[in-house]
Amino acid sequence: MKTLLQNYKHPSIKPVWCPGCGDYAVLNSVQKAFAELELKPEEIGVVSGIGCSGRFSHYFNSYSLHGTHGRALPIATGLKAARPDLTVLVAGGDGDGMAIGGGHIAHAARKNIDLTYLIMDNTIYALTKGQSSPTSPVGARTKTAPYGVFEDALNPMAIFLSYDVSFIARTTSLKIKEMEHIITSAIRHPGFAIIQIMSPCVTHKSLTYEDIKENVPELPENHDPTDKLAALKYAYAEPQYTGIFYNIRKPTLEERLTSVFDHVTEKAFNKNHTMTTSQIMEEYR
Amino acid sequence: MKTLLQNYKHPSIKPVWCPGCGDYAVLNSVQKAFAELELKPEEIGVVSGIGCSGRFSHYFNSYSLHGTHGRALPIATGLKAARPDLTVLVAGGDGDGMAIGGGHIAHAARKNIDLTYLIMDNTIYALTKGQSSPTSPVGARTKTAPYGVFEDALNPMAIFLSYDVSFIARTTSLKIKEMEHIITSAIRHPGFAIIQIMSPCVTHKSLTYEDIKENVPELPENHDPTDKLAALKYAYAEPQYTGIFYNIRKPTLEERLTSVFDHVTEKAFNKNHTMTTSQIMEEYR
Amino acid sequence: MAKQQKKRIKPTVDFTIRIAGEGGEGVISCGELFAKTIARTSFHVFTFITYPSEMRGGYSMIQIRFRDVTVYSMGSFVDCLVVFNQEAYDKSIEVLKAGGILIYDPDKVNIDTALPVQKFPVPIEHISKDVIGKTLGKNVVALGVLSHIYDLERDQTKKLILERYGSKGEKVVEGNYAALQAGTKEADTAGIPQVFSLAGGKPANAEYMFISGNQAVALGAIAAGCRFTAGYPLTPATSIFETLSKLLPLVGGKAIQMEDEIAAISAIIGASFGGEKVITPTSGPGIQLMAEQLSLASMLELPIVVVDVQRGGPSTGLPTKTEQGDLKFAVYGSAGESPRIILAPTSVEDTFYQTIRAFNLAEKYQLPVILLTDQSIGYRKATVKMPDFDKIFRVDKFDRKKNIKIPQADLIDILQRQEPTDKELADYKRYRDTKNGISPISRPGTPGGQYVATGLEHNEYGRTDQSPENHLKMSKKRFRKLDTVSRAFEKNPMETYGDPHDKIGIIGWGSTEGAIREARYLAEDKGIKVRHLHPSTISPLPERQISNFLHRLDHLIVVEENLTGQFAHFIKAKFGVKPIEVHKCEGTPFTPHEIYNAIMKVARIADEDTITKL
Amino acid sequence: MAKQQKKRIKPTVDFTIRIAGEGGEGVISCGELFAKTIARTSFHVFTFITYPSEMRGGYSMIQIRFRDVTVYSMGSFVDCLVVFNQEAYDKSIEVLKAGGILIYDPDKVNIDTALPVQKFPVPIEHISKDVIGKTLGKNVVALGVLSHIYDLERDQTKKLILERYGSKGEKVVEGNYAALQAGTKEADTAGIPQVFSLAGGKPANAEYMFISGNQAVALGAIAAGCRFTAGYPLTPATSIFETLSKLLPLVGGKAIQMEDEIAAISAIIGASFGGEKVITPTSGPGIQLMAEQLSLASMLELPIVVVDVQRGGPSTGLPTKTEQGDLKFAVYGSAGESPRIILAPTSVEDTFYQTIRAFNLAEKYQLPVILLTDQSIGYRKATVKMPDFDKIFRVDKFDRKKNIKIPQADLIDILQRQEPTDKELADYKRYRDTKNGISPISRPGTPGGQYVATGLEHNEYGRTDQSPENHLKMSKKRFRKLDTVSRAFEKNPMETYGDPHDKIGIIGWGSTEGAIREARYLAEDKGIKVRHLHPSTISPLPERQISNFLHRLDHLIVVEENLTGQFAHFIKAKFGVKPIEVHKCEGTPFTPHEIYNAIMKVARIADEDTITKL
Ligand SMILES: Cc1ncc(C[n+]2csc(CCOP(=O)(O)OP(=O)(O)O)c2C)c(N)n1
Ligand SMILES: Cc1ncc(C[n+]2csc(CCOP(=O)(O)OP(=O)(O)O)c2C)c(N)n1
Ligand code: SF4
Ligand code: SF4
Ligand SMILES: [Mg+2]
Ligand SMILES: [Mg+2]
Repeated sequence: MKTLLQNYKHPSIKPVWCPGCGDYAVLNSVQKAFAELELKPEEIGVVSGIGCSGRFSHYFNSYSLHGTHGRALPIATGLKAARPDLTVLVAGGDGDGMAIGGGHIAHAARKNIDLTYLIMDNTIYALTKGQSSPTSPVGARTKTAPYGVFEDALNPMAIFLSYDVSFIARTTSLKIKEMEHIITSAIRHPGFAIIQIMSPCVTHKSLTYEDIKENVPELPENHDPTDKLAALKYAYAEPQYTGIFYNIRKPTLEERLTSVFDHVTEKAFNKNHTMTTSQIMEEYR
Repeated sequence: MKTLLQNYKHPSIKPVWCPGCGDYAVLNSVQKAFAELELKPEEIGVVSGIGCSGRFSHYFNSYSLHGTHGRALPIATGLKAARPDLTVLVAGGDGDGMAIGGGHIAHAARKNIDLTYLIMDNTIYALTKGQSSPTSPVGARTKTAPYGVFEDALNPMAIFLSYDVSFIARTTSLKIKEMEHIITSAIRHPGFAIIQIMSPCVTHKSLTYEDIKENVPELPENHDPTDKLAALKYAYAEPQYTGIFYNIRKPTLEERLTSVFDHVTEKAFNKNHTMTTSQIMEEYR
Repeated sequence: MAKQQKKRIKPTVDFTIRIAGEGGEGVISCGELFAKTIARTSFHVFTFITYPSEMRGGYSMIQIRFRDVTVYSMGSFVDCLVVFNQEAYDKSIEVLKAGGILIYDPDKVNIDTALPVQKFPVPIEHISKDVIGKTLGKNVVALGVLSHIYDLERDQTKKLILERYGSKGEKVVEGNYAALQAGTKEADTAGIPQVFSLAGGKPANAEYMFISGNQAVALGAIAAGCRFTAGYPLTPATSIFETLSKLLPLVGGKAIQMEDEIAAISAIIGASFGGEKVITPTSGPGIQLMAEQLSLASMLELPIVVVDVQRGGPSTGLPTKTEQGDLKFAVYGSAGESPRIILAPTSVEDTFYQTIRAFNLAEKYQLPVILLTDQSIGYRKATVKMPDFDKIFRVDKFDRKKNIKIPQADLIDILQRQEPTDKELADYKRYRDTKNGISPISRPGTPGGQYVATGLEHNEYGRTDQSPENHLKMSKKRFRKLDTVSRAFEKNPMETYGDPHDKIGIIGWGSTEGAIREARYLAEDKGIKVRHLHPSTISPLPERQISNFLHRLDHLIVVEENLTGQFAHFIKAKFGVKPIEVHKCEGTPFTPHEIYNAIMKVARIADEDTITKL
Repeated sequence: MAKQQKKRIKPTVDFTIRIAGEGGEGVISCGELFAKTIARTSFHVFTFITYPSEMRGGYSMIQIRFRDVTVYSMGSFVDCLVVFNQEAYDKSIEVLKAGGILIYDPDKVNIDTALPVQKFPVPIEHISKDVIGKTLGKNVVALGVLSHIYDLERDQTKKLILERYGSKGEKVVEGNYAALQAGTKEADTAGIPQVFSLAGGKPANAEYMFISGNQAVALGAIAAGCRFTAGYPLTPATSIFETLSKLLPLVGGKAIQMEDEIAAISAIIGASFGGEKVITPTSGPGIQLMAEQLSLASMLELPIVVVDVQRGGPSTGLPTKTEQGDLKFAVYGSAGESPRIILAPTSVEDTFYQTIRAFNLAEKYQLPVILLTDQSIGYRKATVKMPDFDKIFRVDKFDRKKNIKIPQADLIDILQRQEPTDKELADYKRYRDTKNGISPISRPGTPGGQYVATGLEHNEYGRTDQSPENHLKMSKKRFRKLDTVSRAFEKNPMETYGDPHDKIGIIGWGSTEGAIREARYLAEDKGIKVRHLHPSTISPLPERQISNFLHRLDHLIVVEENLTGQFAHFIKAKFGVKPIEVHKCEGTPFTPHEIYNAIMKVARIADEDTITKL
């Protein structure tokens, strides 16, 4: 396994995260999941946004794209839609994913595109050195909320459920085993999978290891991940649970497009064949 | 009432909507709600997006802003935050609000800014003449889905609930009485209120009057609008219910800012007074 | 295509017809059926459409021109005017030629009886009501009238009616047939003259198609090998994405509607990274939202094609009207400095080829190519020579062809992006600092080709490196591609018309080509000779084209449809000349006569020699 | 402020110190404490900071310069260099003057022993470990060494340490005191010379504050009456929004963090519609997302101020480095044609006043004003004369003052937007087509002032009207404001330095002013006289300023920190001149010597007269 893992690590680029950053554990778990799934490195696409967590894509021996703030998801959507043969992983932070990029999630969910999206949630804008994020707790002092955050924090699990994302999970940087299991399952899952990872920032300390050490129980064994209302109850429960909240099978984008395509080719005069450019032009004569 | 109503109508601009468009009923209801609440026209701000429904703001004798596609909500947020003395109404379509503008709703909800936001949902992009919208039903033929919409439609009620918008309702262009009641309540509601109005487009016919004539029951009398899980159940129920799904009281943006402000002025050396510019400069000497 | 047609062939047949009314009255579909019927003959057709941005009401019109030779513009004046209401009459009457035919609905329109035109009241609404019991057949009644005047092939028109209304049921089709016939009969009864006979002539030349500029983009994309688009509706570009949504699945491609323009361009960036040829069509409001991602694509050196069908601005502006207002934005519309190429098609036919060229350039130079069309060319429909796809030349190793020519109907190069060799993969530098700035790009799935494409400044391997030396080196590398482009374009044929000795020169870009050409012919007929340069590459600035053109010129006119003279500004900055700038900022395209008048004014001044030489 | 200081006062004291190490080692805070201590004396201080965009590691440095007169730039060479590690040594050693002092950690750095400098090994990490048991006090040890060399007022430094670390508890403060003392003691023991004594001199002039360019924007906004900001964090602009978030509530204003830059500019548009003075600070990546709303604000004629603290581009680029790469985007960064004003502050002090001016211009002309600063000026800290707020002149009826002057410390005009009179409200035309293009704007709440502000083309009442005539008329109206601006600026004093007879001229814009000024002084010392124009208004182009400046000039040099020469392009387009363009595209600001070298090269060529005259 050790040597196998090396396959997925960038041969020379080492993470620039602070020592102790929660994101190291995430990186490690993803690489282990790739190994577990025996993926070919050249058939992996990693797309990330901007933020400390946004540096994710640099550390793989894969085809990686480190784009702009908040746009990892639509970029990955294009990549996966054009190249369904690749395994595509998306990574970013709470700000990247839920503030500037928040508008994209619902639409990836509508397509149920077969992506795995990791949100490393440290409840702060870390790269820019400590401003409020949409998951910062009310009252917290941040650089942009010197008198305390006055907005309510978002509830990511509830939101993803309302979008009907087909695989939804939460874990923490301390639950290494659970994280590996969840990431592996998410990559295996046919369709859009989203994982909120509570990943402490040791420098800006909005979310600390203390916060995720206790009081973050696993979902009970008997939780039925196909039961949305049950999942919603856990989404609203205190303390915060970890585990797979929701997991259903519905057609992926590729399956949806194929069914459209079948329909089209049946209609097209060349049954079961695509048309040539010349044939298309003929239609406009 | 009749003459009073005139106060709120633009003295000369008449709607350019197609005869029979569902949006007429909405316009009428809003003007009635204004009259009911005896608002001063010059103390009303109406902000709208782009779309047929986006023309809304033109038809009032108010301070109106007809902005860009998808940005009515953040524009209104600035207006209301700067001028809490005004009553601010936001209006737009399903595409404007849930596609390009979809990312803004969660954040208006986090601030619980005291706005009333009307989404006129005709499940189609009408102004641009019939393309798929995020609420178009799967399989429907549209100009951009000539072989059928292959994405799942969004569930607006569930989504708004997951954002914890503090007042959430649904109605239709045929339920005039209910609509007036809901809009009036929404304007009265201190905090962010959002109303999905099923408003048929007679030209592009994705949502028709047929669709909203039957099979759209009111929420049962005993529905408790402070019970989020109950509201969620109705959000997922078939047929689609109308009425006030959710209605809770939490601090508005203005209240939140005031409490921050109180905190600040206590700390500032001029207790209960704001500082002068010179005093601020002194701090940087 | 137009550019090659250097010799002027004078038309023997040249008619212009305008149908005007209110949005929702069906004037556009009336005109389209008329135009389409003509398109099935051997005549060349050209249409121009304008309609209000409102959902209903407002001034709506279609202008149709047909000739026995290529039609270059909508024309300045019309031979026949059909008006449905007073506003349409008021706004259009001035363009009706003296002696021309005026058809109007007497129940709706008060006319100036003193006008020196042939006036024929036809109660089209009334007739429609009589015949089919509703007023909404009045546009087909009007079509019947036109059918009489220009003696249309009835069966052809009926076939087109069937195509258009067939899905609405037999009754509707029959009603329309009746309305058509009633119109023709009324025209006959009223003694309206039969001006020309389009019926019974030679059938349409099989080599031609009748398409709009927007359709030309979609077809060009498919011909160029594009199999992926992501888009978001935006007037007047929407029909490109709609056409691609219909056609791409038929050729095994994919079209995906996104939640906004940012997502659309992001998706094509992702797909291009995946190795696909990609496009997203939009207009001013939308391309503004793409600024950040245009910069990203340029930094990642990924090929993308963005179409901006310009409309009246700024802001929401005039959504259904035309303008050439986005040029500066196309060139400079990102923060920092990121190279891109801007092409501006000059006609519907040219749009097809420039689209292909846009893909070739994007793939070869690995950067965003912006195709700058506008509402007038996008909505314009014209008869266009069909390309012969058997002669398409797929250039896989593009180095064989050093320069990317203006494609022609009989020779279309289709380029593919350059991939690294096995030797290069051994120590793969994605952003190798080559002499021409182009570095081979690996396709995901290729072992050994893995790399990170990052928007941060990076070194040749793609690793982030923000040192002063590296930033300078890589900035130069990226911009070197534009130098290479410029050098390659040196070899392209001159895009000039007229005699190189003419002392008055006129430069235009984009959709004004036809109007300028006709203005030149008009001037020529008055003995004033004018040279015309109409470069299809707008940025990088076609220096050789322009400097050759400026050579021995006394007076330079630069024509564009905007307020501030955007292209003129580029020319001034580069060549230090002071052109006479002719701007139009009214939402409507230049007519040949407007440009002709400008030429004549300059010619008079030139005569008096009161203007300083360039 | 700088502009008025025409007479050159030569400094008698002028020291430059650089501290360099790795991100996370505290070099910046070491330098800041050093600089702040000096700021409490009568000397003028100036700092320049650069650090990596990574979360940790990478080259990080601060350069501090102090003089007995105003400091204009970070200087070209340093008198004293403190390096924490090898990379810092390698990247910095070349700027240490011959005979200068080198302080290095011998456990970390291998030096070239042959260098003609005074070399002092100080094991700062080791000392820190010894004294406080951790290595992270090493920056304060270094501060102790500097404290010895420049004989800092110890109590002052300790006070500043208490301010900075007080919240971390007494133990930390005590540890830092100990580290400070240990550093000083070690310096003494090691025989490091005491070069200058800052202690015991005159105390800080009460009229001065020590602020960064970003703080100057925040303070300027507050002084101008801005009480609303909406923002989104973005390096290197973040501290503006952070400062406003802290200060605005103190003066009764509001600061709201939005979900992205589109929302931020949208919110300030809404607030401006509500009648507030508004600002949003951002940088390249963010302002790109604002393109559509900039166009909207211009179309709605709403006053907004947008600050672009430029960073290295394109795309994510070099987030913590400087560049003047966004000029073209600022001017042309929207589709269609929408007027706006661009101001570029030249120093920290000027930033304060240009910010005030930005508000005045926005409110008066009802359009977006973009304040174009950059990382180097935003992060730069300098001693700045305090404005006297008793002399602020509130101009409510702004027509009394026709031109908006460059504000000065002793006379600040604060303008308010013009509201309609009762007479005007009787038939209120929000967009009245006035002679100067400015139409009174009603504040929500005013009875009779209701109107719709629409991004669609509209008539004087604000009603949508897309007719050709109206579009032309209203486009002209909007752009007429820029003419009015230009005319008003004619009366502003010339922003030139040097003798009008000098034959070599140099034009720069923005943050390069100080470096150019010093380069000019250096050249002067060698007998080469140079004129310098540094306009603070970049667009509309200050035509009178430039044409006056070009008058009788033989050689023009245009200096800017970008690859393509953006401002030079404007000048070329307008004046047909061919300047010598000096570009730097490395993420770091020009040093005076780099510009001096360019001047000398030109002077040599001028001497040989081999260059064609302008
Ligand atoms: C358009 C744009 N706006 C703002 C930024 C600045 N920025 C970079 S990262 C970031 C937020 C980072 O927070 P998060 O996504 O939570 O990631 P983290 O650093 O906490 O892992 C911001 C605002 C940017 N790069 N681009
Ligand atoms: C940035 C931008 N993108 C696209 C458009 C084009 N556009 C105008 S309205 C609209 C959608 C309208 O749909 P909806 O919001 O549902 O409103 P409706 O017309 O159905 O009432 C679109 C895509 C635009 N104006 N601006
Ligand atoms: S700043 Fe925080 S999130 Fe960023 S690398 Fe350091 S610990 Fe991790
Ligand atoms: S097109 Fe549809 S939504 Fe638009 S005005 Fe007409 S009926 Fe209403
Ligand atoms: Mg974060
Ligand atoms: Mg709709």
